[in-house]
Amino acid sequence: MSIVFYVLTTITVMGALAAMLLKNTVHCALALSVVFAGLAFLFMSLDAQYAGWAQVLVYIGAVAILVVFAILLTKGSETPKDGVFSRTWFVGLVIAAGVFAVLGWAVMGSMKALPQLTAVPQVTNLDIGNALVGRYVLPLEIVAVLLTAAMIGAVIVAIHEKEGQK
Amino acid sequence: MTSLAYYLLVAALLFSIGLAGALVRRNAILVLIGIELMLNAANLNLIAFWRYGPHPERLTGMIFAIFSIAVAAAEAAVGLGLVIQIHRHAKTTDLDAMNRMKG
Amino acid sequence: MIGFFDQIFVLLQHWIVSFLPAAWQSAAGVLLAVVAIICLFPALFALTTVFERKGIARIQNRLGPNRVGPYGLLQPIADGIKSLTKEDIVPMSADAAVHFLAPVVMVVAVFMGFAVLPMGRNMVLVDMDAGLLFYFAIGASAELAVFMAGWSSRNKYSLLGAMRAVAQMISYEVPLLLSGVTVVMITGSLSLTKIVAAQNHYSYGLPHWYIFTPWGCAGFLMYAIAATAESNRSPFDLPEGESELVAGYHTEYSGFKFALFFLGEYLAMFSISGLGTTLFLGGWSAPFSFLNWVPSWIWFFSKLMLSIFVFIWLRGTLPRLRQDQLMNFAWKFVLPMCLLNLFVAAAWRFMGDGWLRWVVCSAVLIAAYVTLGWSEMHRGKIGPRSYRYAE
Amino acid sequence: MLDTEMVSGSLTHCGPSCDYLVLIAAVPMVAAGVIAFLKQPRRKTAAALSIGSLSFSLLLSLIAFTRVLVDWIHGVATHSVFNFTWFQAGTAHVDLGWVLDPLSAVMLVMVSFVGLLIFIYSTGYMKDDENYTRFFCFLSLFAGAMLGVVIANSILLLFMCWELVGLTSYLLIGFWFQKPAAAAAAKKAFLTTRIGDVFFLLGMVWLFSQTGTLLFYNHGAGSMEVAALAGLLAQPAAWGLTAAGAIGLLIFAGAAGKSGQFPLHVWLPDAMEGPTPVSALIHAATMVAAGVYLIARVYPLMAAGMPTGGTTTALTVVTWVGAFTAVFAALIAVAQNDIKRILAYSTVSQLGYMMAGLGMGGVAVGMFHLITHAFFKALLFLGAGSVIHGCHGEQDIRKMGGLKSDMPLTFLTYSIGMLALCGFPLVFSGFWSKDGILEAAQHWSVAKAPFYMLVFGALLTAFYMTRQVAYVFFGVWRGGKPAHESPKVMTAPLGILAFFAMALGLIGTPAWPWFRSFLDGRAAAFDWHGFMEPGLGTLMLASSVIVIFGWWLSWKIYGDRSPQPMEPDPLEKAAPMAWGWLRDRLYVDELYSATVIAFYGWWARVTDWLDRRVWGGAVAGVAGSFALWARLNRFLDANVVDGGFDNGCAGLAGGGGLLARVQSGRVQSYLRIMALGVVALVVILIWSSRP
Repeated sequence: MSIVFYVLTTITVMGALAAMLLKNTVHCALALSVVFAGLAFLFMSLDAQYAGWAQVLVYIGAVAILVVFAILLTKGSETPKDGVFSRTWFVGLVIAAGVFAVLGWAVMGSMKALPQLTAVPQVTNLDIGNALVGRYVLPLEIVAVLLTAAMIGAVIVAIHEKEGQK
Repeated sequence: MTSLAYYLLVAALLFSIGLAGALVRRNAILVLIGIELMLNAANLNLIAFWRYGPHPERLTGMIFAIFSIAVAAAEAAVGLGLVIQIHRHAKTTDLDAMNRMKG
Repeated sequence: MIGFFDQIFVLLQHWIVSFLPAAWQSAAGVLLAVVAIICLFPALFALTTVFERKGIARIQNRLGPNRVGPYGLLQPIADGIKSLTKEDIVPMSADAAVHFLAPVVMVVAVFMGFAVLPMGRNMVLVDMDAGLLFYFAIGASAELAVFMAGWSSRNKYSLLGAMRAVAQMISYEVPLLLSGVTVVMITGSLSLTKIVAAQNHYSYGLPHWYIFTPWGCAGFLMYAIAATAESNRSPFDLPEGESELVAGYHTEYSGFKFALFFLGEYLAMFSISGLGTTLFLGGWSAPFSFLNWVPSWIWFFSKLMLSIFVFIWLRGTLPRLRQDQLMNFAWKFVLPMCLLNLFVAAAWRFMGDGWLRWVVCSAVLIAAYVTLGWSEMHRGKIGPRSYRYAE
Repeated sequence: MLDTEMVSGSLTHCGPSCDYLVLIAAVPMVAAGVIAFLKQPRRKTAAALSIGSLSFSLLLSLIAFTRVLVDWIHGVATHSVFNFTWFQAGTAHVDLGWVLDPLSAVMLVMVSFVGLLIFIYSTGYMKDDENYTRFFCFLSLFAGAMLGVVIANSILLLFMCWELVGLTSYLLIGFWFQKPAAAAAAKKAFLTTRIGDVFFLLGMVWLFSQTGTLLFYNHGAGSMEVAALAGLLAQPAAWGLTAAGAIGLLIFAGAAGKSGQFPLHVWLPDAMEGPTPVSALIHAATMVAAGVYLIARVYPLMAAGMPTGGTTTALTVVTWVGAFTAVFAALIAVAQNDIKRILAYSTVSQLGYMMAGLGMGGVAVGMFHLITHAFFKALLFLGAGSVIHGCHGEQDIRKMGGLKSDMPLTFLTYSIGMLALCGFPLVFSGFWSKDGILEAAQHWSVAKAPFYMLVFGALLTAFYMTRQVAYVFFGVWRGGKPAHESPKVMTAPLGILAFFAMALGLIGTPAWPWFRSFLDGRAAAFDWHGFMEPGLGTLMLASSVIVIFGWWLSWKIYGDRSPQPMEPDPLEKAAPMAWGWLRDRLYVDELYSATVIAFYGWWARVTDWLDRRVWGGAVAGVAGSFALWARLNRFLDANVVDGGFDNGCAGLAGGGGLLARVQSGRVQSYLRIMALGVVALVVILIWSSRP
């Protein structure tokens, strides 16, 4: 077990817990970006540099900022009056625990069958580039279309406010 | 080296934490954050299986993760756009209040 | 001999590291390099502060700091001591943790940017395969720091400043990336050393720097604009606009944290111009073939100081842009040009050598430049304010 | 001997075409049409029109008769036929036509001559009746129809005129419709003849279907010609009868109805309700004769397949019916007190004679008696009419008496008529024609009974006629107002008729059988040997003795004594029970009312019951079932369909409600459910795939 793995997992898990449990939403958002960073480094520990940095660029660079913007725009920053958790929080917790138990059971059950460590895959960005444009060119195009659509969609959803508020 | 099981466990833990958050928190944005967490846990799984999988050179896991990151970003954008719209309209992000879609 | 001077630092590093046991050597080598960078660039920061204040003064037909040391050269030391001794006031309502973390994240993010820049022939801290991606990823996280600063100080002005800064940085991050992408398209690799290597050869004595290609020139121009915006400098320095928003997102900071922010800002400027030189100005390669004997790192730092001079020059001459003008300019002029540049670069690459591609590419770019520019100016986009007030 | 071979063998179409024949029938009918439109007071024009039209027909008939006579003299039996297609329906075509042959020529002359006399007589008789024009309209219509029957060559045309005759008899009998008795009598006449006509129609249709043609004579293709007859003979019908026999009998039933033979005679006596000229014309001379003429016309059909000297079943039936009717009617006539009823029953009896003559002696014998009977019966009826006219409408003989001095002319002509009717030897026509029949009966191969029945009938005829004359003309006037002689216009026809009643007998004497040979188309030669026929002499002697004996018996009983008006009849005193039976017409009417009417009543009730109960019940049942079905439907609809549907919807809505609660609108609850789903799935997946 490498120290790095442990450190990273603890950081990520603590960040996740913080993101979920903190009272102040902005703190949650920041905890979230910590989780993103932790995950990025986990990716790199799995020798997926490209994915890691892409994760950093996309999540920390864009999504975190977006979340924060959303929080500010919806006055989420003030702490809500009546409790942070929904009324039936216990049920949610139980269900989440159930899901974790099941997943854990599945993983532990198949521990032996899982493949062991293999050699570090010699993967360069050139291969990734070729793969993206070669074998996975269709998903690439589709993601491109999806992103454009999402952008336009988000704009349309948000833009209504401009006319309304003249 | 850490074996695949541990990564899977971490991913499961992250996933359930995200789920718990989504289920428990009252604020819509935090539910979205929970969902982001679940998505990332899934990405971790993908990369883990890719790394420990039989054919890492085929890059399927990694590229799948990359696409998933892209899509997640788009999803976050639209989700937050909606939440902002709801807030602007209903002046609240409290999920319990948002039950206009009741059957 | 020339090689010795060129590689002086590399040899120095090896020499020092050789004293350590083998197992530690690589780590020690890296550590050494890190220490070197951490010492070098703050020194440069100090230098440039004085250099900037004297420059602006001269532009504004005044002297600038000349009290401390000969011709005011020791002014940075005075500032340093001042910032250290000043009391570090943290507003009561501020969010202590985030307030404290903001400058730390800022500086750390910026410093990490230097790891990838090739300052000289094989003088790069980390020769990462996806160097450019690393750099942009780290650059992106800087915005988060700005936001943390602005929000944590619980001050309307700082929050407004932070939001403006973040909006601006996000808007200009896209053109920055796209211009970088054009270079990647032509060289075919993300690693900066390969990019510099691709530019490091000469024909008829003239270097093959990307800036001397039509798409390169346009790319560098867009990059320069995006760079100044990214680092909140000169025409785009609205967030710190002293005249309106007091000091933008770092108004509530005082003492050493303020100095840290200041340091972070300048370091950002250094790294962004360093990247600019590596991408478009041929990094550490000499301007002319016969000047090759000069050590590579000297070219790198001279180009760096040249860019800094341009920044200071811009700051002194150009008026500040309004927020909506700034945003329109980004999304309606810079971004389209960068996208077009992508196509031009693609065309450049696949048209093969010869005068034809020069003519075509430059024609396309000039035509685009004129039309976009004309429609912008003509429709008065940059005319009177049309934005709404923030809620 | 009877000559049986058929004249029709050589149907020659020589002689003039007989298309003018239709005028004989058409002119009176047209006159009737015109009179119908005249106003009531236009009495003179009506009388003139009808008498004129009939005299025109008489003239044409005479022309036709002379033409036939001339041909006959040349030894040619004329049989000119004029046929045409009335209308075409697809392939079937309905033909009409008229024929001129000795039979129809004789009948034409007889009908038109007697009719004319009766028309002239009735102008006097009906003088003070306000419906004078209407009377003459009906009379002309009747004459036209009767002539139509005579000339008809197509059985359909014959049937149509036959029906028209029935109609006019109804109209004339019921002329004084204000009298309920007259209306009832008219209805009774119409109905009973109608029954006969039904059989006639059946026969006609059967004949038409078998022979394929309606025409009697059609250049070889007619139904009465050899080809068709052979076809009919081949057809076996029921009870051993051949088709020809069966059709013949059916047609005889029609004739029996019209001529008042035994079963269907009940209407004739009641028909006396009509004015006397009507009774004379219809119930003496023409209409009743139509039945006999019909049988004569279809004689070839009935006699088809008759072995020489033998007879067919059809003819035997006719004979027996005729003989029985003769005796039966004569017996009833003896006990009647109404002057016209006595004559009516005598007519029925004489018709029985004619039918028997036809059945046994063939066409000539029957037709000769028909012609002679027409004249003296018309004479008797008109005489009775003038007596009634004289006695101011009194008809009961017991209230008359001693009229020979008051009405000498009527007495004279009436007694001539009575003598002709009884068959006073040698001088009077009745003797020769009745003698012919008796001769035929004598030689009849089947049985002797009809001969004796006819002889007894002759005796009875003599008896009741003398009784009637004694009551009416001898003795003392028992009535109210003294009688007066009828005017010239009434007595003149009586005189003419009287002359013919005597003269006609000569054309049929055995010595000079002109009439028979005329009908058969053979030359007639006068020779005295005719009397030398074996048995003829004894027969003539026997019949004259019978007649004289009848006279003597009746004169002895009734003589010149004039019994009290309502005094019971001497015979009644002798055999009151028998007398009662005869007076009440042997209860035939009562029999009928007891049987047929009763049956009919019962049948009506049955059908009513059937209709109301069964059919009505069925309809009610159906309606009920529909009502039931409707109620069931409503029940089903209300409970099953609606109920089921509503409950179903309610259940659905309830279920929906239940599910709706799941759709709580809270995003997190959805997420919760999804998570549960994932858990469940994974558990199942793992649990199911464990080794």
